[in-house]
Amino acid sequence: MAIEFGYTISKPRAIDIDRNNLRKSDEILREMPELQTCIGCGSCTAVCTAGNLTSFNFRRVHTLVRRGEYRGAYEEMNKCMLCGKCRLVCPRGINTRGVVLLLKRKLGDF
Amino acid sequence: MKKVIVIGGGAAGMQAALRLRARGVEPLVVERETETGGKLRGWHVLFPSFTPAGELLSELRRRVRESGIEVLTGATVTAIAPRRVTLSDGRCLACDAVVLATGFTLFDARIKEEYGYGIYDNVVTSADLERMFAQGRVAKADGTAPRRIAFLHCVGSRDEKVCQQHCSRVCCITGVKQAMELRRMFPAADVFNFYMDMRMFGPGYEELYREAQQRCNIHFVRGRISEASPTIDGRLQIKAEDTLTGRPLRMSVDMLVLLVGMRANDDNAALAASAGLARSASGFMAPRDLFLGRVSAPVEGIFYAGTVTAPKTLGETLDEATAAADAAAEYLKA
Amino acid sequence: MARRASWNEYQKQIADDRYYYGRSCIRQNFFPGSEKAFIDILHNDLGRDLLDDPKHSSCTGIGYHSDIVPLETIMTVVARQFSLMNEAGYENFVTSCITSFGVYTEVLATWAEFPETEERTREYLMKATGREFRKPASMAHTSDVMFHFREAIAAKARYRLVNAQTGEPLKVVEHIGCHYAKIFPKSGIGGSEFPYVLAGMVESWGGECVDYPERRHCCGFGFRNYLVQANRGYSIANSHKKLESMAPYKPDFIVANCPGCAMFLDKWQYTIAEMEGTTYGDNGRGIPVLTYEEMAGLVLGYDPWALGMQMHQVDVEPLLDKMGIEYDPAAKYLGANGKYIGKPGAALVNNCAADSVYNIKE
Amino acid sequence: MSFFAPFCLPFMIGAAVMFVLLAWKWGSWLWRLPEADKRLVAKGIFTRATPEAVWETVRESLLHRRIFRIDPLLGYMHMSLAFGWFLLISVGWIETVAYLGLRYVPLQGHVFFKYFATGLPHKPAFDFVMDLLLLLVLSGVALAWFKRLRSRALGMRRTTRHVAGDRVALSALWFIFPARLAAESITCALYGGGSFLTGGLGAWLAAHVGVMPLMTAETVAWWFYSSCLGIFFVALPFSRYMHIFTEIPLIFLRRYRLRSGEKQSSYDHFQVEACSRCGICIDPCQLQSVLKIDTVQSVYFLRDRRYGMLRREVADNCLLCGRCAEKCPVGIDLNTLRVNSRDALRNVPDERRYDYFQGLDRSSGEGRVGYFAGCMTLLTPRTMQSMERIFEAAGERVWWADREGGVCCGRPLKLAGETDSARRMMRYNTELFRKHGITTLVTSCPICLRVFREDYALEGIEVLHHSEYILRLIREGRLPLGRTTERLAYHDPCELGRGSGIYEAPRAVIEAVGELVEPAHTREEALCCGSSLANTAIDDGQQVALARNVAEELDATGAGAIVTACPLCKKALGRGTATEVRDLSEVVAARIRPAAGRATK
Repeated sequence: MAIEFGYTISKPRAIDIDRNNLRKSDEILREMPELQTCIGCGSCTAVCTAGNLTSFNFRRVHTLVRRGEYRGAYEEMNKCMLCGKCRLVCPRGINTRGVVLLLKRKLGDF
Repeated sequence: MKKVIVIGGGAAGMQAALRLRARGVEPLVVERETETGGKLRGWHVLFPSFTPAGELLSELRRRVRESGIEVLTGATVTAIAPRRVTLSDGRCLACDAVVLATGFTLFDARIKEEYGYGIYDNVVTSADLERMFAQGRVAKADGTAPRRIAFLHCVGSRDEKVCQQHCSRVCCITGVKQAMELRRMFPAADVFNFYMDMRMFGPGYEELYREAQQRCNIHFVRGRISEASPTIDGRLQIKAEDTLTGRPLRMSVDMLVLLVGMRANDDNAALAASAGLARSASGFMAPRDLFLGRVSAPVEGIFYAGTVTAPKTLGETLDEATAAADAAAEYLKA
Repeated sequence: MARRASWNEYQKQIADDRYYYGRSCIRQNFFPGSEKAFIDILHNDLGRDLLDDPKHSSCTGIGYHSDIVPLETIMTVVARQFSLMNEAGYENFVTSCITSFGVYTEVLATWAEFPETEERTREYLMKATGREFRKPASMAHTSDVMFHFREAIAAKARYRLVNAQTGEPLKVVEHIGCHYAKIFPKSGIGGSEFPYVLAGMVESWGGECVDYPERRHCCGFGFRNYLVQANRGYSIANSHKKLESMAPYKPDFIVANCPGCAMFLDKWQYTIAEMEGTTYGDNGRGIPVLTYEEMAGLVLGYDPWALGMQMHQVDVEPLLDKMGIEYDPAAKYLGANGKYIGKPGAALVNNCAADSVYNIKE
Repeated sequence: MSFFAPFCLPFMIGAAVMFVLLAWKWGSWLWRLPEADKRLVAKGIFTRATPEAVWETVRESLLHRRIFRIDPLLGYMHMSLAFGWFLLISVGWIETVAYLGLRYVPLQGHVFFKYFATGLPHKPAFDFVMDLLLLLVLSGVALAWFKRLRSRALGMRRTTRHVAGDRVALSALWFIFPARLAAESITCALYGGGSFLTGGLGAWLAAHVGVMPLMTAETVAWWFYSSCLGIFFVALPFSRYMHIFTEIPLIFLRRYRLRSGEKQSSYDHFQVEACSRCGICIDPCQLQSVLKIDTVQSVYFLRDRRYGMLRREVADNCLLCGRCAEKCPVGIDLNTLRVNSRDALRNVPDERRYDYFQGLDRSSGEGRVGYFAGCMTLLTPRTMQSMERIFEAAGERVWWADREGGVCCGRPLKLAGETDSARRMMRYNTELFRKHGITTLVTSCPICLRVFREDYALEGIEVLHHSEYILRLIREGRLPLGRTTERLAYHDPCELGRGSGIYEAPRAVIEAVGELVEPAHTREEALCCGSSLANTAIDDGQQVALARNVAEELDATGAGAIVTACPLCKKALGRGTATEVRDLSEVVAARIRPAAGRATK
């Protein structure tokens, strides 16, 4: 019987690449290698129609996914309205709408 | 014929001597080592074109040899003056002008002991890696192939903690180049580059960076590694912040490559003192003017070529050597 | 070994004799035999002069690091300790607590960098107590002193840090308090990255240090992180991370040189076991945690119960057995006067069956 | 007369299999039609729609009028095969009647009448007509063979790469008529009869070949002819030739106003299987002509969908520009089928999505006229600014729906196949429009326009593209403009032109302010800018390549500026040319005569 101490061991916030399963992230990068060219400028997030209304941050979510942090990413990606403004501003020419659909497909288990 | 002593027989020194000879001046190259070439001897291929460094080195050496330029090797300079150079063995060489092309010193990665260079196996510097490439054999200390490799940019650059405020310019692109070479050598390996900024200022650099990302699938993580520690299976655990996600990040790697920066030579101080020259805050020689006198020392008759004044790429170094030689020749004409 | 070369770059002067001793506020509660053992070892085994001054007070470091005591106050308190030391005719200050050591080092460094703060402190001290002070000739932590005499202790050792059965060196996790050298790397032996103060003792006495990934990580004490219950999950997470990281190396014991670290690495093992059922040592037990004085005491043949080791959360008997130390199991809970001092309930961390665990609320 | 010989068997079996399969397919498709569609059929069947459908069937299924429009030779090829064969069958039928009177003759009796009729007296007129029709069909076959070698001569740069099943059916079809020629000629050689073709060939054979070899050859030839027919009939329901029969019900159902929608339905089968894989859709596809992608065109999409092997990469890789649908001889609604395929592949009904829409209203201003800029227009602020000036000059009070950011119109999601999510946006925006009580909704984005018109329930609100709205202002004299001689090249946005049928309004507006010039491909044939939201598969470089290609044509007009009426086209074209690209509203706003503008206030 576990004792109640009034607190629990905090879960680490660190991204642990060793523990994360990178299989999906590898698959995603294989299908969309250009996603690796993101330089984190944040243009996509700055123009984002959904980001204007919510805390949705496309750049952060896909960066986390590339590091194998999938939790919550699908739900976040579902905030995207696919309007395509991000694709028009990406200085690296990343097919961001394709990325959204790819992430939703890979992470939504459908 | 007027005589100019070129101190340093690396890329800058050789190029300056060649230009002086072309301008009808008699150069004498004084080299501390037993052969010419300087740092160029230690590189495998050159960014961003992957040109073998040996090609450039042998071409420069061939030109120097064919021009009949006199090279004094194994000679360390202790003091300079516009018309006199003093060697450590006490000899004084007379001349009409001096071109200082003594280059730089590689940052000693052991000073950043948290990265474990010299302490753990499989922590190597970018210079070590060039040597391994040149020998054609890159492997972990136990001889096996690395499966995950991390590069750390800015080791000994832009770091107040080791009194190196300046940017060494070449490490970013070197990191990209070496990451690509490793990825080609070990296609199954994951390569991570930890950077503070990616400074892709040169022609073809950004293109190479992009290729490294897209074609080679090299992971670029913005964040500086804080420390490396050994794991039970002989790997290294590294920690950093993935600043673009705002989360700490850790992982174990088989090999950690430290991209060591350029440091001012320790003897710059003595040379500067001997001739009354000024040094910049970073310890490199300060040129007469940052715009109109980039290759001239504040003292008439002393000229600078290459990385003695600041970190530079090889291309920039060679251009500057030409400019320094021209300036020296003009000075002698006057 | 070549790779250890860098450890030698950080050396410091440690006085050889005549120490003025500053006690820790909390150690007597958790490791009550340790400070006594230090005094005994210095007096009896090494024949050194050490003054345990009853007038010495708390350095107020806990208050300082919890944002309760201001900088001016703590400087004045520190100045008073120095004044007491001057008064007693000593000039080598040694302190038992890592927090205190950090405070003294920080105050001295501040005075060196900003002399006006020293001047102000002198005024405050004069106003408050009418005292004056001289700065100590040397400032050391007691683990520095123990390190200093490690070979002398090794020469007198009755036991060594080896497995009595197999003759193999014991695997030791050494943990250095953050404030020992992380604030001023030059203030500690071996610096902050590869501190050598405990490792040197372990090696001299026959043991072997474990170099595990989270070696430098904080135990989680962190003052406010522990003192505020809402933050305790964060505090324990730090110890948890260290224990997870060291466990694969199967260490025989942990040794620490900081009051808080020894306490947390010991007590959190109990908490983690009760929360999650996880233990990290042999046979489902916890990993024994020693102070360096206890370690030295054991090596010199002191009775474990005289060293206060019955007060540990994780039972030390398996370690004593491993080292081949003779002890009286029946005397564990008998005090110095032979009277029964009471006994803690059974705990998972000491491999007691789950159903025998008492409910702490009852 | 028994009308049976052993060689008839392959034909009889083949025909039986084909008719059973056809009946089963049509039956199940019709049976599974949604109730609403069935009601439409019931309503339409006794109206003008039916005779119109019959006429269209003749026009398109037999005469192939639409293919004639693409290329006369190609049209003749298809017509000679379809109409020729149809006449062979029907005249053959009449021939049988003429010979035998009105009596029951089994199917093979009609088809192999020449074989069975050897004992009857000849009717040379019929022999002549039948030979003439056979020659007509044979000329079509010859052209088809020739097209395999040189498709360009028949107006097609590229032809379809066929699957194995189609090749079998195709080979069988090509051999049917030469085999018939051979069989009938040999019979003529042995028994006389025939006209200039079979009779002539028969006479030549009789003169050169002995009777015994001819007897053997006759058996072989009729067997071969029957087998070709049998194989073709068995292969037909499984191959591209299913279109022969499917196009007929499709024409009827279309006349009864059945349409494909964003969800797949049974009606789609008629559209999908009506595709003849002629490959006419390949040439207009810019993915093919510019990017050399040749696996995703409508012909391949429909083929893959029909055989259940549609991959996401094929479904997604389409600009939905509609250039192929413009050309499709069967008139298949290619874009809608593509969208509902994407829906089948991707749509996830998740009611919790987009919950954040609740209580968002960042609109501003008041007025009966609402202006919806759309997401993309927020990246072309000149358009917004110009619209503001136009509204001001016309003295219009405007409600700005999304100047500070709003919810997307939903079309991008719909085009990607997430149709249920798109509906949530549509509901949200509809409520927003209703709440502010507008009577006119103006948008400068054709993507939004199309979804407003097609998918939103906006009864009582007139939806106008800004080109239409501006034209109305001009015609009503509310927008005094100064005309210049500046030459302006107009680019038709896909969603505005082919998508919404708006070609004239923007042109009229341009002519009001400058001189309109047109690129080589214009109106229905206009090229897509390449940045279509419908395509999530091509990369940035490919988008630029498409944009350059389009811009080249626009630049070739020598116009001073390129004008378009879509923010996305504007952004895309700007990447392909150095010429200035302006939105329609910009060229208008720049020509407003200021004094007059103020006067209306």
